[in-house]
Amino acid sequence: MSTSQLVERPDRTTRWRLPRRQLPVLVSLALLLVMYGIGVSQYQAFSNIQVVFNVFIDNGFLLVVAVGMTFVILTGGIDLSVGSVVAMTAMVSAALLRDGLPPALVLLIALLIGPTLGFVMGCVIHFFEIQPFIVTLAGMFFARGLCTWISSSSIPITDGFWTSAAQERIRIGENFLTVGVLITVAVVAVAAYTLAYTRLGRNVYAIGGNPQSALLMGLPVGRTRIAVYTISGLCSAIGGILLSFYTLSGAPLIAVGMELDAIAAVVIGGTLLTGGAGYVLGTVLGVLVLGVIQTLITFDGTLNSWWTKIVIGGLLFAFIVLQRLLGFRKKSLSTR
Amino acid sequence: MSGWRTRLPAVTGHRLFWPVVVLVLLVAANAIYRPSFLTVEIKNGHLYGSLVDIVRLSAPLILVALGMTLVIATGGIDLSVGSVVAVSGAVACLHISRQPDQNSLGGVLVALAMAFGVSLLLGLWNGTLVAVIGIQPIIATLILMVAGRGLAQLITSGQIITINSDPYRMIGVGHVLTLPFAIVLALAVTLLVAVLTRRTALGMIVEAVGGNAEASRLAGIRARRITLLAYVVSAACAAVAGFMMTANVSSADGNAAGLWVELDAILAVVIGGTSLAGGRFYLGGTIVGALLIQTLTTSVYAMNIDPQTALLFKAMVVIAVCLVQAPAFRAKFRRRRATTGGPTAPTGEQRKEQVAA
Amino acid sequence: ANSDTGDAGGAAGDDKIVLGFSQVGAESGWRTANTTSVKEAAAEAGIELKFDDAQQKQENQIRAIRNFIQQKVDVIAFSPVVESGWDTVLKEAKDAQIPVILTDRAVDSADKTLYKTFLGSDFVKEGRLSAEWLLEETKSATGPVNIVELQGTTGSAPANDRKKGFGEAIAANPNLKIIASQSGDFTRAGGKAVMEQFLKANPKIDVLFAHNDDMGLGALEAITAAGKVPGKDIKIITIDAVKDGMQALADGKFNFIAECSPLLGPQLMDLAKKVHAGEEVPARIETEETTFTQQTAKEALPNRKY
Amino acid sequence: MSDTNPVLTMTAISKFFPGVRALDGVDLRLFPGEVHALMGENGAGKSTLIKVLTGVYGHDSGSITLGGETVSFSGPMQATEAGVSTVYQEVNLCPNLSVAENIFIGRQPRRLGAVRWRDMRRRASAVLARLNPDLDVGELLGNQSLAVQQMVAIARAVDVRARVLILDEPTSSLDTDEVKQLMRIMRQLRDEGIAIVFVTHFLDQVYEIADRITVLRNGRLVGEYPTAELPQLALVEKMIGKDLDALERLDEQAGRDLAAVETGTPVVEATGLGRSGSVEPFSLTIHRGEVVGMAGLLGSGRTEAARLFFGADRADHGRLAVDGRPVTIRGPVAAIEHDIAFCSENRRTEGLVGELSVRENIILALQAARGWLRPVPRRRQDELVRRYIDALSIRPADPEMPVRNLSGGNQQKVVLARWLITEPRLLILDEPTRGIDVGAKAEIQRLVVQLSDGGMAVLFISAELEEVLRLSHKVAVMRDRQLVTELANDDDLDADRVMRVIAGGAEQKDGTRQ
Ligand SMILES: Nc1ncnc2c1ncn2[C@@H]1O[C@H](COP(=O)(O)OP(=O)(O)OP(=O)(O)O)[C@@H](O)[C@H]1O
Ligand SMILES: Nc1ncnc2c1ncn2[C@@H]1O[C@H](COP(=O)(O)OP(=O)(O)OP(=O)(O)O)[C@@H](O)[C@H]1O
Ligand SMILES: [Mg+2]
Ligand SMILES: [Mg+2]
Repeated sequence: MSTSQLVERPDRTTRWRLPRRQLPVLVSLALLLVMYGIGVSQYQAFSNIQVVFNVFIDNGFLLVVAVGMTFVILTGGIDLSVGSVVAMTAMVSAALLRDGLPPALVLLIALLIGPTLGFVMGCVIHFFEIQPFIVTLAGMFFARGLCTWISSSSIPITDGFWTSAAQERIRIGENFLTVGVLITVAVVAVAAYTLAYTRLGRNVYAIGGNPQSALLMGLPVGRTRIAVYTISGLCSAIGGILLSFYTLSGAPLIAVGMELDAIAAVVIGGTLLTGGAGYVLGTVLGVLVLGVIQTLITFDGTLNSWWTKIVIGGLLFAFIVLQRLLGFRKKSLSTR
Repeated sequence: MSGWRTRLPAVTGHRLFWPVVVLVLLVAANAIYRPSFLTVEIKNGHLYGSLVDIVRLSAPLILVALGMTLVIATGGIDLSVGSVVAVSGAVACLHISRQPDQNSLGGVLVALAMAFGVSLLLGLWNGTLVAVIGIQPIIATLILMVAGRGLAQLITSGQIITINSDPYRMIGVGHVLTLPFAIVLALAVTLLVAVLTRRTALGMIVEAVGGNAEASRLAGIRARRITLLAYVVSAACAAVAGFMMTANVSSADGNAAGLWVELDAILAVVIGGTSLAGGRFYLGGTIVGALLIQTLTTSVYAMNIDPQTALLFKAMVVIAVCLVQAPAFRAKFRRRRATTGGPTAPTGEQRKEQVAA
Repeated sequence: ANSDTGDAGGAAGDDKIVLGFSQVGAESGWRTANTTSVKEAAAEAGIELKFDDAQQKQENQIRAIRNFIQQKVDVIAFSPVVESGWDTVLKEAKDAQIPVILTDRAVDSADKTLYKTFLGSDFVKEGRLSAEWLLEETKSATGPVNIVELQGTTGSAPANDRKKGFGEAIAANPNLKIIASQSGDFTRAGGKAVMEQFLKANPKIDVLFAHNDDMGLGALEAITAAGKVPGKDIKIITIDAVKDGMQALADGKFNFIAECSPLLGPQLMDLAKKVHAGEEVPARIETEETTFTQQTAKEALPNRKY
Repeated sequence: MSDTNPVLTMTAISKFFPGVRALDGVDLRLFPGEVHALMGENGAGKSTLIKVLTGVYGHDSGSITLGGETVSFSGPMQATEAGVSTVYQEVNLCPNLSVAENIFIGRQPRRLGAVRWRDMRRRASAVLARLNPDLDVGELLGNQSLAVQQMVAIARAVDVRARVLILDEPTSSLDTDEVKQLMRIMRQLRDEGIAIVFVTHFLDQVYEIADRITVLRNGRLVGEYPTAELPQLALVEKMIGKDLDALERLDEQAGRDLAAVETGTPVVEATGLGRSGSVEPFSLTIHRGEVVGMAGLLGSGRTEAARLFFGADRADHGRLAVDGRPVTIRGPVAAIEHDIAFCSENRRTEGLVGELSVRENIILALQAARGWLRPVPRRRQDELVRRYIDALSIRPADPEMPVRNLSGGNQQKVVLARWLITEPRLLILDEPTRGIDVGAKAEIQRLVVQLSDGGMAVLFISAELEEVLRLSHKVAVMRDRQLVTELANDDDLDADRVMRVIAGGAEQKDGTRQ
């Protein structure tokens, strides 16, 4: 009955290993540069710095939304409501401004609605253990329904604060950025910091790695889970404000399908949908990839509607397969 | 009496109890709004009535959702079904529209075969990306979701192809033995899938792969092949749904056919009790889910709910279904009831234990 | 010609005019015909076309316009997805001295100098024309006339405007009543599904007003299946006049179509040349459109292009 | 000791799962400064009792007091905050985080709210150094072996310095040295006044460290005894509720006759089989009715070598012959076709499909081999499953129970049953007795003997040398991912000699067969 087990442990330093964790992000970056290079070599105007700036200007709100989505996906969840929440925020802002509320108050209200909805969805997901897909799908219907309920046609924004925020150009030499881009950069920075340096951020990764373990390790699983949906709601709300800057209006049908773009950006950026692995920087790259694909197609200017779709699909395919082949040689650790 | 006591919790505790209750409530609400909602009559030798419409219109959704159930059971998801619907309808209608005699059965069959073949290829494509190359399903199928619709429009040149073919129309609006053919077809496919999965070992094998792919591989299951197969089946189901949808209006609209059907299908699957994480799947549940969703849509029309608020209505019902169906929600409800008397049932904790398992 | 070398606002004639055109998408047969018309007209007029498809997203369209500005095209034209929200990017175009032409749909900018002209149909008018025909038809009717309406996609400009135009005009006759109005999403399947329920809910429907032909065609099937005769038992009014719709009208299944012509191409190229040359153009140019009854449809059908 | 007040008491705890009474009126008293062993067979309710304590499960009746106050934790977070620190049975950590983070997550060192990574890594190294000196704490945990993961879990729990420390089978994957380290730390903590609950199936370890023992059987409390007053034999009898003849008999069987089996063509013959980056090429033959033991340190490559036989990983060197005929094994499917079976050491990730029932898990491999078109008839399934539930005494004996609800040891038996019903000719067992109670361990050992007597070839991997020596005809020793030697299990082979070989002693040359 005795157990004499074995002594000593061999030196394990000889084992071959790769810095796998950051690799997908690096590969994305490299492929993005290649794509940009192709654009520059094909179209002269592509080399303007302003083209790069435009990618940021035109995708800022998507980026902010995708950053929020990154939090959710890192926990292994998903948030389908983002597109509708973006539209709802823009719609509510436009409607309130039209009714003559002061811009500061409008901003406050608009920035509260998204997180509140996110919070409620998070609570439902956590306490009633309903799958995030369904809860956020209901949230998506709800927010979109609210948009058309507020107004079935678009509402222009004429408020002075909004217009100046929208049309202010921050000159950098010949080129310019918008206020929206600065806000976007700030959101990205805060998000990256949160994920890397706060307990909340690290708990997000832990839950994505293995929720049961996280629970048994005594981490605040429920609180964190609710927090990520709230954060996603907040990001969507900020995205909605940015979009209302961008379009100076609220339209009930805007940002339809944005959730798919956001999810695509997050995943292209190397984040695992099962959760637990990924970076905000990857998401930034993912959004840029989508933006550059769109820009390439516009610059080309010969594709008709269906070819546009097919080419977008084809470029996505090429990018993802290349990333896959270069990035993960071995099946990356699955944490189902 | 005692039989009642023991059977009642078994019924209310059943996975499908609450979705069915909500379904019945929806129908009841419609009936109150307009009593003739429940009327089913024979008109021109066909069954005719709102209820028949609901079942007929949910036939394509049932098909798509069946395929989706298998994909989800393997732990995946298929966003491209809507595009496959559009492509299959487009190919079939294009071929028929080029026939000198659109009513020739042979021509229609060739068209169906061609469209079915193309769809299988699309399914194979999805399956390859997921199972062989190892791309995450949502992204792998997103590619085809975007490109496939482009493909459908390419096939139709962006136009709506109108056809005038009685055999083809049959698929969408025809009748056999007073029953709409679409219902019969959906029923047949359902039976086929049910037999294929439950009378053979396929169902269990799919569940094993979805539950733990690596363990299944080590148990000698060709997990990749099964995953691939699921996507092919999903595309095949979507193809038939595509025939139905285009035959319903005798025209192929590359842009609108099957738009957002993937969301409805996923919703149906989840309402039916299949987890998006993969593993156990429930075909019966999926069908109830699909019926529920179609009833919801039809209710909006039938009760003439203002289109501006229709989405809010839909959101409310979806939330209600999910809440009432969630074991955790019911457990909370039950506990409260239990404290005010009545025996404590030691259930409801199931979910929590799964978390800890 | 290389678009990159053409400088903004440069003298006409030294090079091919480059026109950047941003289309809404390809969401309907109407839209596709519109795209084809623009492309063909551009080729014919010797204008280099930079075509972009926005996939029904305003974001994409704004992006496309920005990129046109970067590429320094000579003229920008676009069919806005929604009415509002264009000021910022149009200002950028104005600063880059690139003239802008709107097609098909209007924008609601207060600043009318942001674009040169708007070429397109008047949706409100289309709704009104439909109503006027109906008023004429039902002049002698004594009892109430029950109308059901199939709306376009909720929130879209054509749906809003056609509903508005129609609704306002029929107010002239208190007998006319819209008893049900529901969105059919501009699709045949939608039109059919909604109409099926309309038919079951309302024993007496006299008139169907559909915001486009496709929904009308879908509804047609539902009406037939319910054992009623379209065009007789239920009068059908639609908008657009695409080929299938015209056929139905000629066959006596529809009763009236208000045309909404997608063939804007030649007019657009004309305008592009004019604004590029710096000529003044009227701020609003309506598409040449007409209406069709069963009789006129029969005559027009053989030479319809779309 | 008992004159002080208990720090923790659990009184009359009952816990029902649908269809299972996991705990029925169980008491547990825990005093500061003691190591308290919680003993019982697989499925006795040990892990459940612990999970009830920390609030993972609610309990149906009974009460818990901690430090004199009645408590009822809603979850592990509350329990941790109240000073109850736990290592659960199945290693519960996050594979996607680094080792350091796994130790510190939830209580990372911070400055102004920002996690101080460098500080954390330094402290993690310090904590781990007490258990295992050479480990890069920046590595992903998922890349580490089960043993390392178990140590990380222990390090995490130990570092908290709680009032109560609970260790549910912490040593199942550890080697002797690591166990020693752990014991040292446990003593140290005990001396600091911490109360420790210790669950293990290794009786030696219990007698080495425990002050008192609580025994559970079938969810009921058998009793609480001071270790000194309960002889080992009596303990086992209390645990299994019957006497121990069966176990004794097996002990005699040590040393088996190699010559008797080594005739004819080997069932499997590996020549220069290897996989770059994982196992150096090695040769090994296994005959009909032969049990080949594999010994070696943790991480020496036993598992990886075994996986090559089964095609779980594909070999890139060498050849494999079955019955003398060369075969290519591309994957498990091919291996199974050649009647090879493989019981993975990692039952949770590589063995079971948690959601499926016991029945489905058991017939999975058989069904896979038949193909999906030919389902195993339901009657035959029931019969097979019933037979093996009985043979391996899987508890609860309900074939329709989802396998994830079974206790750890019973899950292991399910995996074993899966392979036994395929009637393989070569059965590869990787740590089949890990986490299994004494009784069941003896059952499994007897089963191995029985199967090999019946002609089955067995490749037996275990961290317990006694077990290997008792069962095998010959022992293959691995070191540093090389097969260094094969030792015939004759009379002069003993644990000491094997250990010398493993340690790289002189034996290597002259000890080689032939
Ligand atoms: N979540 C659950 N649902 C249903 N039954 C369960 C669940 N968890 C445990 N059980 C049952 O409770 C009983 C006690 O299990 P427990 O895990 O406590 O055993 P154990 O003493 O830890 O055994 P082992 O030594 O094998 O780990 C077993 O019969 C088991 O099947
Ligand atoms: N140097 C190392 N660095 C990281 N991981 C290692 C190292 N050596 C071994 N491992 C891990 O340990 C696991 C077990 O090692 P292996 O299968 O080679 O040994 P084993 O003798 O079966 O040990 P065990 O008893 O732990 O199963 C391997 O799968 C590998 O992931
Ligand atoms: Mg246990
Ligand atoms: Mg091992």
